[in-house]
Amino acid sequence: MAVADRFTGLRAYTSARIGLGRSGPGIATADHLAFRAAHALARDAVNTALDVSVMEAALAPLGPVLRVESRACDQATHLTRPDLGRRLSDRSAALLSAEAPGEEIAVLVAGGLSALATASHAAPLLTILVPELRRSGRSIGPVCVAPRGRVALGDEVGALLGARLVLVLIGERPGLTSPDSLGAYLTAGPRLGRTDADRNCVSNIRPEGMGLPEAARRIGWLIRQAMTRGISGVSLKDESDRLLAASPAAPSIADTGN
Amino acid sequence: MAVADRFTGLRAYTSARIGLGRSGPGIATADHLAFRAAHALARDAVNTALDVSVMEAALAPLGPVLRVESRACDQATHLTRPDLGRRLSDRSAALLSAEAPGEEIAVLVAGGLSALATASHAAPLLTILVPELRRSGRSIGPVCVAPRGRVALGDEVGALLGARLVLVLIGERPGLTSPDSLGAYLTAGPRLGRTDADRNCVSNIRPEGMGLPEAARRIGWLIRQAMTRGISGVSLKDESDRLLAASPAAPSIADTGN
Amino acid sequence: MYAHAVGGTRFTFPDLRRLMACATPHRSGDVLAGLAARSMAERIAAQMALADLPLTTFLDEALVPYEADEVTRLIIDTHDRAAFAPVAALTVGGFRDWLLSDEADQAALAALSPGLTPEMVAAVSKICRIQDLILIAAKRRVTTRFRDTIGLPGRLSSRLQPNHPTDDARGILASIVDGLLLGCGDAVIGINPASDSPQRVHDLLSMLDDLRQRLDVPTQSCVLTHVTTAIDLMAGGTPVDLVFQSIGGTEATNTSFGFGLSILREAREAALSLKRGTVGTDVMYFETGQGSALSADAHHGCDQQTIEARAYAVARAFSPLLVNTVVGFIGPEYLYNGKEIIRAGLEDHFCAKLLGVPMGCDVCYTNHAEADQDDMDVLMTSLAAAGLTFIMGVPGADDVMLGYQSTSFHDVLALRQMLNLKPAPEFGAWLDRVGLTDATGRIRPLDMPERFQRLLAAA
Amino acid sequence: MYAHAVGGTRFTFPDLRRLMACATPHRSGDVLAGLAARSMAERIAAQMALADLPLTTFLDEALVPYEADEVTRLIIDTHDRAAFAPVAALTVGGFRDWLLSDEADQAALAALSPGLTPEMVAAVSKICRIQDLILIAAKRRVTTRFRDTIGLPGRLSSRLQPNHPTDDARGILASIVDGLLLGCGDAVIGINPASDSPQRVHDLLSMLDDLRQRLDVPTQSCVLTHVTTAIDLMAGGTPVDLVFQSIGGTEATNTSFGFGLSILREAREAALSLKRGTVGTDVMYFETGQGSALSADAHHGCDQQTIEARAYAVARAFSPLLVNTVVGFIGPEYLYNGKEIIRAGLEDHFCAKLLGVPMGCDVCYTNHAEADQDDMDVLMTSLAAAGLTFIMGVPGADDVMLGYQSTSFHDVLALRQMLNLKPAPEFGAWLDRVGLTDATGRIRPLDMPERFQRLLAAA
Ligand code: B12
Ligand code: B12
Repeated sequence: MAVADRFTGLRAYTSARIGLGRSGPGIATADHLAFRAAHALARDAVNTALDVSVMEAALAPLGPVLRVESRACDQATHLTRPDLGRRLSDRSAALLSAEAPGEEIAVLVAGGLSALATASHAAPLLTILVPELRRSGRSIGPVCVAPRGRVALGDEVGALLGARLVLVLIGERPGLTSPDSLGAYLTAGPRLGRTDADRNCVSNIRPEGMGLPEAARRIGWLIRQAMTRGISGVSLKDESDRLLAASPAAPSIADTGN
Repeated sequence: MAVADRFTGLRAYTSARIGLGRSGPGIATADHLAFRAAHALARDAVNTALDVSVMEAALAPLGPVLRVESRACDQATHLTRPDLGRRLSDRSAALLSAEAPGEEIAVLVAGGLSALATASHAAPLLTILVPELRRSGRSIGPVCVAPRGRVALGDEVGALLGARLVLVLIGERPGLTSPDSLGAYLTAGPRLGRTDADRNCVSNIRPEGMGLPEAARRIGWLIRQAMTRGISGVSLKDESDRLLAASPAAPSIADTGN
Repeated sequence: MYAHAVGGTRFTFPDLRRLMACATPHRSGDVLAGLAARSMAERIAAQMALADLPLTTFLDEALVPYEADEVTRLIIDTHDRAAFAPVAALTVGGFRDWLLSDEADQAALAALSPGLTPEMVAAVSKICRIQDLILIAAKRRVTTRFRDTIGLPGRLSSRLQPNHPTDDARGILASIVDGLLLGCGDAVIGINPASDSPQRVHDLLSMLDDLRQRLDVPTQSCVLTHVTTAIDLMAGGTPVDLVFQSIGGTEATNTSFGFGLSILREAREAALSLKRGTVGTDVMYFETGQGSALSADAHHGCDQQTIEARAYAVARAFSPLLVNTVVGFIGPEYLYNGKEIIRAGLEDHFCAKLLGVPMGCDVCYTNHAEADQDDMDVLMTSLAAAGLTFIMGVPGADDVMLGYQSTSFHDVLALRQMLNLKPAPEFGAWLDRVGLTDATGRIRPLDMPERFQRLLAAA
Repeated sequence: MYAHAVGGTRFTFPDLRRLMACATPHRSGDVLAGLAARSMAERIAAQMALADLPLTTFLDEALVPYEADEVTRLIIDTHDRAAFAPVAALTVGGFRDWLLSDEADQAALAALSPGLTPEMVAAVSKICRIQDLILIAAKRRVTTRFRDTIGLPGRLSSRLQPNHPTDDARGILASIVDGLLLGCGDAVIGINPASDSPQRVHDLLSMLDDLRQRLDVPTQSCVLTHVTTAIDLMAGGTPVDLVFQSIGGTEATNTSFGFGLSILREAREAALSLKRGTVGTDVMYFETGQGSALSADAHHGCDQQTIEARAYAVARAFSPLLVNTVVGFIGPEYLYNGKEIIRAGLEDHFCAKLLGVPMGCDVCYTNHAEADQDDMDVLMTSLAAAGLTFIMGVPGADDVMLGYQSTSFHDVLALRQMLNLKPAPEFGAWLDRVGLTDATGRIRPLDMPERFQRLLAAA
């Protein structure tokens, strides 16, 4: 326990399970059961669905919202059939085809693997990001909302809307300690058949992770670069840090002697 | 392989998987895959249901046949809910209550865990046993047939029919090499609440196990003893062997020297 | 009443029985009994409440009433308060921590055993993960003796199980020789007789005794007939090494099996009086397995694992040479699939060892369960890492009489190679002597030694 | 066309790809791909047909076309016929027998590796039971070196994985110190960066290098950024010990990951030129995992395990220090539950070792899979018995950035205690030197050694 106590101060810097109680090689009972409880709750969370009406209301101030559906008709199918989660239902495809194309940027908000993440952070994030992009002269289409969808669903959405770039905001799979983490994926020239090498990702977006303002800043930077240079993916590196006054320095580690 | 070959002759005496090919500590591929194949087939067999009409026809020559049902309404329920397999459905209980009581011996034929065993051996066995019991002056009620039932279902059947003893013929759980093994359980004074300590069992009845004639002889002996002494179960030992001219002797093992 | 909150929901448990049941990892038997937790959160809440419970609770509150059950009386009346002292102040959770600690070594655990009740060890097992069940059990060796020494560190013994659907002596002999050639049989050569005829059982026992003497193999034999049959046979002079009985954790279960504690006592006395052991006097062999009490409606509203642990209290009262849990034997109504069988096998072994019982395991499944050899491989590997006393050796793992899949002679060899384990020392010496082992102590006969050839030729 | 009968039914398989897929034990990814056997009988028929196939079939018939795929070209073009000779005449079934035999010892297996293709080892793994996967893999040690020696017999190393959702340096440092105090980190201290910003990656690498030097700990560090980012950083003078990349078993998978073999070659040259290793020059670290090819629709109609084995052929071409399969990482669409994850982890380890790859395993699962810590405990125990090279050490097994459960620092201690395993020798000596081990070599600090106290105080 003496050792564990040393970590008390450091717990401020990370939510990781450091300095756990130990007995022999084992994790002490209290921490062991806390882990099991977190797992029980996370298992329940996975099966929660996204409330689309609430999302629509939250997104309404930003402009028109379109409800779309992937081909995964329920949560169980969504979890085990990523192929279906990557394609629009026929009805949704028809709906988007009917939209007048023309806006540069398409946006898809999807439940992914954590409806909680999407419900909590997608609208606040877009509320920072969209006006800023508009200010910098970019046109943004209707925000599409899919209760169940995978990252690649954005390719079809962007293509049907005739956009030059698609931004997907999606719930990352929930961890024990990070149940509500949002991922942002952006793909220039969206169309069926794009691979993950063609996208950029900004991950771990949530208050205890990457804060929403910083996420908006990074996504904004990546979008502007992608639009300007006409590329996204591995060849586009996130160098938004360089714009900051000072990059976060390595921690000063006092000489520990020998 | 040299060692395995020594067993070739002995295979005549047992269906056990002796003298398997070996490599290092492992069972050689051919025998290993043969085992897997047997398991695949056994898994399919477990889910086969008893064809009651065929049973009825086969049993008809012995006298009236009654179709009964346990409370386990399908095979999956039967496998996981032994409690339901031990009780008659309301309809069947009513049917049996309506039967005129009076015969000394009740007989229940049930699928148990191997419908194949019941379908193959129950009727032939009864065809030897029933006439013989009748010859020795015992009266036998209608043969009840239950597609899904556990051993203890006989207690309720026997009680409702007012019998002094119930004989249950039931499919034993199928082994890889013994898919069709029949078990015979007999209980004196059948009534709800009897335990297995109150029964006797004759097991492994099938041509490659205990042959039908011998099984009939043993069951007959046990039934006569049980009826005479008014007991069954642990206090009634199967001493039918003593009646045989000679009991099977221990094998002569030649001196193996040192 | 007990209660604990998880994720903002408060769960309550009316009594200790229910708390124990809800704290048990999911298994079909407890669902069948209507006792299982209804959600993962409820299960963890029960585990948390259980972890906070003082161990002494189990001395004050009987799960199965003292008046109604001779097993409870046995447990309470033989409880050793002095031995219990080192952990008397702990909660169930604190007990887990202590068990994991370096303080809890072989000596401390052995001294503690008489102070533990089955309910205490069942409780702590429920809050253990499989890793704990392995690590802790591995620290507790239980050593027993009859004609060889079972349970020493670094050893893994095996029961040779040569069953035959008609008890045919030649068929059984063939299986025995096959097993001996593969280094199996040091725990016992034990036949389940297809028939319960005393004459048959006598013939088989005579045959086994004859064979053992001819081969001069330091092991013991057993025909797993009902204890009452064994008593009769011993009275008649049949050579009985070990007395067998299936046992359960409540008086009512044992009644349904046709015996009571006094019959076990009688049987043990009779077997001891034969003085057949050479290196020791442990003369009993018991089998157990989760589910039998519920099957006999004799579980008193307790979960099946707690009742199973109580069976070990029955066992230890009779200084058995061997006890084994036939873990997946009955079927999916009590342990549904490989996952449930694996967990149950490791719990059983853990509980038995803590109580001081020489635990082996029939690592097995039936064809109506959702399990396969892969599940058995991980279970037997985990058990061997946990210091399992013995496993079964059945020809090709397929028991042609009992209708289920167990472990093969080859599995025994595999575990010995995998974790560098040896058979019982006396038996190992015999294997060397008769030429069945190579320079590194492995079973590697290129050809069958002559004495076995002659044995088979004559059969 | 291939065919085999089981239980009177004849099953046919149109081509080798399909035969391999149907012979694979059940897993959700193959069902998703529409490639799985439709019944147990069909699966066994495929296994029987596969067992009869000569190993040379895999040299004559490419599962993924040579023309279309640089991974196939790598496999075929680097195949060593001379090394293959000892098994060239065998069928897949005969190969399994040979692998189990005493003849197949470390020396024979090491000599054979360059003669094996991933398809051959995938095929034989499909007809192996878990026991075989353990026994055979345990005979094949692959040893590699950078600043310490990884993979020696009797050793189990660990990657210290101190991830943080914002890459906060102090938070990461806290996790690293926690891990070092628990004896972890001898395989690598490896951070998955939350952000892909080159600046961030540079800062993290500098911090790691600084820490390593201050503590004088003989291990290597890595930030698991994309290989192209690592190349840029090395050019700019960032201290890169190991170059990381996720790899797959087809060119199309790797394209979807944004690299090709030539980029790996370039990265390796760059890392070698830094000459940072002290005891060796193995500079690459790869991760793999069943499902990624299918996820990228890059599987060419092959089952996921065969494609996974092909990723090891990619790995071995670059003499990696470390490779690990992140076995349950993606989710239930590829490996549904604990049973599937356990089997896959052991297959992956087996295949990699036979091919000569220093295989570790991220024993893990996500919250959408049907799995729990008990499943991980049996998998890690089985893998350790199989001679696994390294596992992950994540604080409390909960990765707060990647959102999944892996193994904890304590799990590493548990395995070492359970099977008497030690860390890499150089790292073990360091643990002794800095006072983290007790007389028996176990990690047992009663208090935190002073240098670590100062380190934490300053952070
Ligand atoms: C499963 C089983 C058990 C389980 C039963 C629990 C359960 N819920 O299933 C357990 C492990 C508890 C068990 C215990 C014993 N069993 Co048992 N068991 C079997 C087995 C392998 C399968 C039975 C089966 O498939 N039944 C069919 C299904 C459909 O019926 P069920 O209603 O689900 O099952 C009931 C019966 O099987 C019954 N039962 C089980 N064993 C026995 C034994 C006797 C003597 C009786 C009367 C009833 C009985 O218990 C079950 C629940 O009521 C058979 C072997 C075989 N090939 O059949 C041996 C077998 C029936 N058992 C046998 C024996 C000897 C015993 C024991 C007496 C051993 C001992 N010395 O203690 C004990 C106690 C039995 C008792 N009096 O209660 C012998 C009977 C020999 C004989 N001809 O008399 C058999 C043939 C195996 C053998 N050769 O050793 N057994
Ligand atoms: C699962 C996962 C993977 C899986 C994806 C396979 C699959 N079918 O899911 C595998 C193991 C293959 C993988 C690989 C890589 N990943 Co990844 N991955 C994740 C993880 C843990 C969860 C993603 C998730 O929940 N998605 C949500 C669901 C609903 O979407 P989905 O459609 O089912 O999943 C798709 C995306 O996740 C995408 N994807 C996965 N990783 C990456 C990485 C990048 C850069 C992109 C563009 C897309 C992408 O692949 C999936 C299939 O299309 C995240 C961490 C996190 N907290 O999110 C890291 C994460 C996204 N991955 C990351 C990285 C760096 C990689 C690699 C580039 C590592 C490498 N050096 O090779 C590779 C290659 C990625 C690529 N270009 O294809 C980083 C991204 C950092 C950043 N900000 O750019 C993350 C944040 C983790 C990290 N910090 O290391 N990954």
